[in-house]
Amino acid sequence: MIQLTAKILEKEEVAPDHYRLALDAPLISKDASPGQFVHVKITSQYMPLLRRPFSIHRITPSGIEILFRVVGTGTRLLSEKRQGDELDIIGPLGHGFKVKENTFTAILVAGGVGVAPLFALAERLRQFTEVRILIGSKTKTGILCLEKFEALGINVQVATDDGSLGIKGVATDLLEDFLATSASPRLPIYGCGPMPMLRILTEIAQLYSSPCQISLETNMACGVGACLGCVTKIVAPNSSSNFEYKRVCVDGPVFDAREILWR
Amino acid sequence: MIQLTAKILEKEEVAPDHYRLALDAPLISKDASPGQFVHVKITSQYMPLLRRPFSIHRITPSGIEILFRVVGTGTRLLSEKRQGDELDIIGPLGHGFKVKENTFTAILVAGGVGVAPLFALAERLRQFTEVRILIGSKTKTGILCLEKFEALGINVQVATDDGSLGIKGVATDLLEDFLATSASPRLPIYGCGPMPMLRILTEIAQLYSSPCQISLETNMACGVGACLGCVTKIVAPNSSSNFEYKRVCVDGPVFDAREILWR
Amino acid sequence: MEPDISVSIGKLRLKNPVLCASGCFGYGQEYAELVDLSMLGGIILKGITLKERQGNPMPRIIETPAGMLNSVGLQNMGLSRFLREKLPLLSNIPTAVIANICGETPEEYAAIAKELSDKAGISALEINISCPNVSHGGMSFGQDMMLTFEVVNLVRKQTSLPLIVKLSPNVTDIASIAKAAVDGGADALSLINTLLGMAMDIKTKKPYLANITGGLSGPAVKPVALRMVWEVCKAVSVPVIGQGGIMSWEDSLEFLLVGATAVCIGTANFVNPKAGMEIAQGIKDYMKQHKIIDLRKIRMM
Amino acid sequence: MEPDISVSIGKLRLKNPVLCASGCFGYGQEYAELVDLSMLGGIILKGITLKERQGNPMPRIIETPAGMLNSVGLQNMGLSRFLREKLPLLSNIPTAVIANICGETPEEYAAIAKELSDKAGISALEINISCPNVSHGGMSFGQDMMLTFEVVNLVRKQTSLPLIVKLSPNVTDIASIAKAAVDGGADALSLINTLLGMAMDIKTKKPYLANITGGLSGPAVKPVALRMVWEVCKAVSVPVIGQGGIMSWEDSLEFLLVGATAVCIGTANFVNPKAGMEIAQGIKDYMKQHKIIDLRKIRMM
Ligand SMILES: Cc1cc2nc3c(=O)[nH]c(=O)nc-3n(C[C@H](O)[C@H](O)[C@H](O)COP(=O)(O)OP(=O)(O)OC[C@H]3O[C@@H](n4cnc5c(N)ncnc54)[C@H](O)[C@@H]3O)c2cc1C
Ligand SMILES: Cc1cc2nc3c(=O)[nH]c(=O)nc-3n(C[C@H](O)[C@H](O)[C@H](O)COP(=O)(O)OP(=O)(O)OC[C@H]3O[C@@H](n4cnc5c(N)ncnc54)[C@H](O)[C@@H]3O)c2cc1C
Ligand SMILES: Cc1cc2nc3c(=O)[nH]c(=O)nc-3n(C[C@H](O)[C@H](O)[C@H](O)COP(=O)(O)O)c2cc1C
Ligand SMILES: Cc1cc2nc3c(=O)[nH]c(=O)nc-3n(C[C@H](O)[C@H](O)[C@H](O)COP(=O)(O)O)c2cc1C
Ligand code: FES
Ligand code: FES
Repeated sequence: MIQLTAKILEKEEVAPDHYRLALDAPLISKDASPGQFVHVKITSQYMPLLRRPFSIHRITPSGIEILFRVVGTGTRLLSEKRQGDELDIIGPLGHGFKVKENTFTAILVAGGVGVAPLFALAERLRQFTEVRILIGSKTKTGILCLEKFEALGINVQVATDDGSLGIKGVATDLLEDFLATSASPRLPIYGCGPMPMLRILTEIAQLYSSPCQISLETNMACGVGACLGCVTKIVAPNSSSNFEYKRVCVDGPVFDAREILWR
Repeated sequence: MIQLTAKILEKEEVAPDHYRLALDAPLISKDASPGQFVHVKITSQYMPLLRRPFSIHRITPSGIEILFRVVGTGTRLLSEKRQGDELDIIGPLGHGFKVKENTFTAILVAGGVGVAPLFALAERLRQFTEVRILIGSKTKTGILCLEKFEALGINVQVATDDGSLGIKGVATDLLEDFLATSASPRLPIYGCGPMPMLRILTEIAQLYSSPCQISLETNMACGVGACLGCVTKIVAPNSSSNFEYKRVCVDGPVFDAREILWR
Repeated sequence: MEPDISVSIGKLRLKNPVLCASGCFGYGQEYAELVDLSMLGGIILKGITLKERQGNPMPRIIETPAGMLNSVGLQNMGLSRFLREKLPLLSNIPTAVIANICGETPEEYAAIAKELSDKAGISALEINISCPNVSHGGMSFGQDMMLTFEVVNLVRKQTSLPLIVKLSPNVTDIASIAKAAVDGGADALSLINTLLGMAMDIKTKKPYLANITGGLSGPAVKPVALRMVWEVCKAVSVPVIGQGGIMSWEDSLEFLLVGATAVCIGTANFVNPKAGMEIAQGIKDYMKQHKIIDLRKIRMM
Repeated sequence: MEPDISVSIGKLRLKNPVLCASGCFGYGQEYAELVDLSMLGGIILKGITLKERQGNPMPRIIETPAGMLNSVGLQNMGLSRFLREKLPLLSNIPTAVIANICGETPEEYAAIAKELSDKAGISALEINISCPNVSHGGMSFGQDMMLTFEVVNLVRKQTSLPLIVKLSPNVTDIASIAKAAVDGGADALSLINTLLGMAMDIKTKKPYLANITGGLSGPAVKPVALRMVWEVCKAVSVPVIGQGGIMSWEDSLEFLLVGATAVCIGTANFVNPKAGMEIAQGIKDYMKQHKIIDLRKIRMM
């Protein structure tokens, strides 16, 4: 974990309202693993005040990449940065995906910009196993990184709500279809996307007894475990309330799906 | 008085930390007179929150110009604008300089960026009278618009604290010298600059019985007379306290120097 | 079909729930060249006192992070000059005009209220028991339940105009002050006035404001304002006029959601004189888009 | 010559006047990889309660204009786990460590204070009678003179550690609460804790925070904080630790100018973990540049 000023090496609008930034941060990338994130100060001013967390999208020798969607003021201002501009970032933060080397096919399931951490994960996993990714989005322009995954030799399947690309449906439909027809049991599943999707994902994984890791998002202040602002409910049989609050920033953002208390 | 979105037609760094912007605002310039100001919203964000007032530096058919010095966040952000960017401005505001057509030499006295309104004034005055301008600043880089005044055929004299240009001294030294040696009495004086300079200016003018108008600066919120934030002390013999607070934004920014209560 | 966004504040009917706040819109005329006053729900005039007040020394305003401090100190021409010089102009204002009054004693409040009560051009009274910038009266009344009751009760006896009581946020328990105001006879409550604040100039080592402290307003205070409006709306059943940091129709909606009947636009006028108009239009558009016919239907819970 | 910027808070000597605020710096370890802890004047730990507390439901934080709301609700492991799991690590922290404690009853405060008083690694106690995010105890103690006195007095009897009392800004008259705390035996006062605030999500029509209200901190509150610190410094003669929106050494200087002996850095840590270090250095540089030898000499008036 280090705080540094990273130059923007590349900026690309990968889709409407979706941007990829490559950041000059070798001191972060050398320790980074897929599923971890960086905490970005977008302006030196007090609005937006807090840093914004973004998953590490790619880990390269020269630094890291992030992939983000414009949703509010912070991401809008970030999208207005140019190549050569500098960002104050802290990283790598949090616990990433746990990777077992001796698995067969790994199944990655992404909703929208949830592909962001899964690309770094895919790059790692494909070194020793077969990887498939199932990507869902509202419409085809929201299906990101398709060619990039394919270029890695990864099997990509797509679902869109409106059927404009791939099947008409959601990413978890693709997962159910795949698991229902797959010969090998307990294939490991890795997911990132909106909470409702992750919840269904968790149920499907449980049904097929697949180990499942998911990356969560909650509002963060510190990003390092100090403020207790980013908690999520984690099953805790020994607690009187049946759950405890754990910090997404340091205890996650990647959790074993079985740990999550879905309300 | 109108609120409009004005495009920046030209931007020039006239000296270190000093900028000139030409704004596309014919609807403002058509009603503007020298000494009036515009109230500028620098960003659409909440920091800086308030508008910033700037004297009208030039009045042209296509709009107005402002000339400003970077002193804090607002002016720094303004200096980072580019040609083509747009600014939300209100103007023309306030009461400008009163100009009598039948005077002989008019003497303009500027401290630093106080030349800003005096240039518009000079352009007006020279249409019917001889104009001299006395400009003072800390050092020669702070002497602005020298060539521009000379190009108008206006006699310019310069004073700098460090003697790097013109005499070593202040603008009011130049004024004293000039009045002491001038044959014509009661030459009208027009001043703009820091308060201590304006105070001395006022004393000198009184000594020589010269009519003297000065342009004041106070912190402003509304700029239109509604908030009572921008007041200055005006001599009021009938008031029990000997003064009343008047609004610089609408009752000024140009006042007859004799009206001002200097503390 | 245009949604109806008129609201009632006691007997007073406003064409829309957006008022311009006292001290932030002068006497209406100041902004008349920039704003279509007929698009506003109403205008609350600069505070009026019995005697003329010079106000506080200068400087009186300074910007702070996402806010501003002011220590105007209720500079105004006093009641009699107001009646002579400003009142005649008010009838031309094409929206509701509310007078904001402030006294050094409960009796002063009552005297001003009485005087203004039969005057054409004034639709309601807002009594300011919350001005932080005066040394006598002002905020001290609004910081004490008994005094609040006393002032409101006395004024109530002098006027049949809709009576709005403007509360100070500089209190431990705003709900109990609100209740005292209602018990005293308030038809509506208005909050928050400014939070008492201060800023130092490290160059001069002196306070930026000559008066040392001033009232904080603008976006910075919005979370505090919203919380207090919510607390007051739960505690009383009279209409509440929410304010504090409203810059946009979205901000206004937050106040309406927690129970406010109307909103006041203060500091935003300085930033964008058209804020009030635009907010009124924004609320209307929102209702249209979401097919909401009755403004009261947008409350939370 | 390096200026001496050490300060005294009661018996406690701090190497510089910059502390990291409770709840904003964890137990020190969280930031150890990013911050040279030895450059800080001290660290105030996350609030400790007698029993473990789960804290409030999520979401717990939301950004506001130049500020943030939090409703963490004092999530912590409770006193006994703290003693077991965290206390042993504190001795490694190369600066003063202050424990922040909170109870539901005066007796709980006293019990925690007693337990922590003979423990190596803890240099002082800060008693939090100002947490706005808990339903019992917390802020309610800090909103009442009598209760303030009672809590402080009871704790005082249990500890000879320097005792700092952390005050709530959500009160009508902070100076009288401050005096009550001093009368109760406080060696120093610390203020402001967060202002109670709220934010609504107009999309869901619900409050952003699951707990509805939360504590406002960050630059937005600085003017209010500074005013209250000034008021308290005038009212008491014990050292005051100023806080609320400090982001830079310039901000810190404003608090020192109105009379604070030290400052606390809260929200700024989230924005820039090095804020505390940089501010300590900034104050030192300022003193060097202005040839100020004694920090107390920079007060206004
Ligand atoms: C560990 C982690 C990894 C993330 N990785 C990515 C990524 O790779 N690509 C991407 O596009 N987005 C990612 N997000 C979400 C991203 O942080 C938010 O979209 C962003 O903070 C929104 O900021 P804003 O100012 O544009 O939005 P606003 O809505 O204006 O933000 C207001 C506040 O809410 C917070 N907030 C809003 N949405 C989210 C959210 N979804 N998650 C957490 N906080 C939020 C902001 O941080 C801010 O504090 C990640 C979030 C987390 C927690
Ligand atoms: C009628 C009028 C005409 C002016 N004309 C010019 C001009 O032509 N050229 C020029 O360079 N400057 C001019 N000024 C001063 C200019 O408005 C300030 O320099 C500017 O507002 C500073 O903003 P800032 O954010 O950079 O500084 P900051 O110090 O960060 O501003 C903080 C607050 O103080 C106010 N403020 C700071 N300095 C001044 C000042 N000198 N006068 C008024 N308010 C101030 C700001 O408006 C803001 O509200 C004029 C001021 C007035 C009142
Ligand atoms: C410059 C200024 C002057 C004010 N004068 C008055 C006043 O005379 N009477 C009053 O009741 N409130 C006065 N207020 C308070 C406002 O009416 C409003 O309640 C407050 O500013 C909060 O709203 P805002 O954040 O939208 O500005 C004044 C506020 C400002 C900024
Ligand atoms: C996330 C968060 C948690 C906090 N937790 C505590 C706490 O446990 N005990 C306490 O006394 N103050 C707590 N505070 C208040 C801070 O210590 C500080 O007094 C306040 O935030 C104002 O300072 P700032 O504006 O610099 O943040 C907390 C503040 C924040 C933002
Ligand atoms: S963001 Fe502060 S603990 Fe996770
Ligand atoms: S700036 Fe508002 S009255 Fe002059």
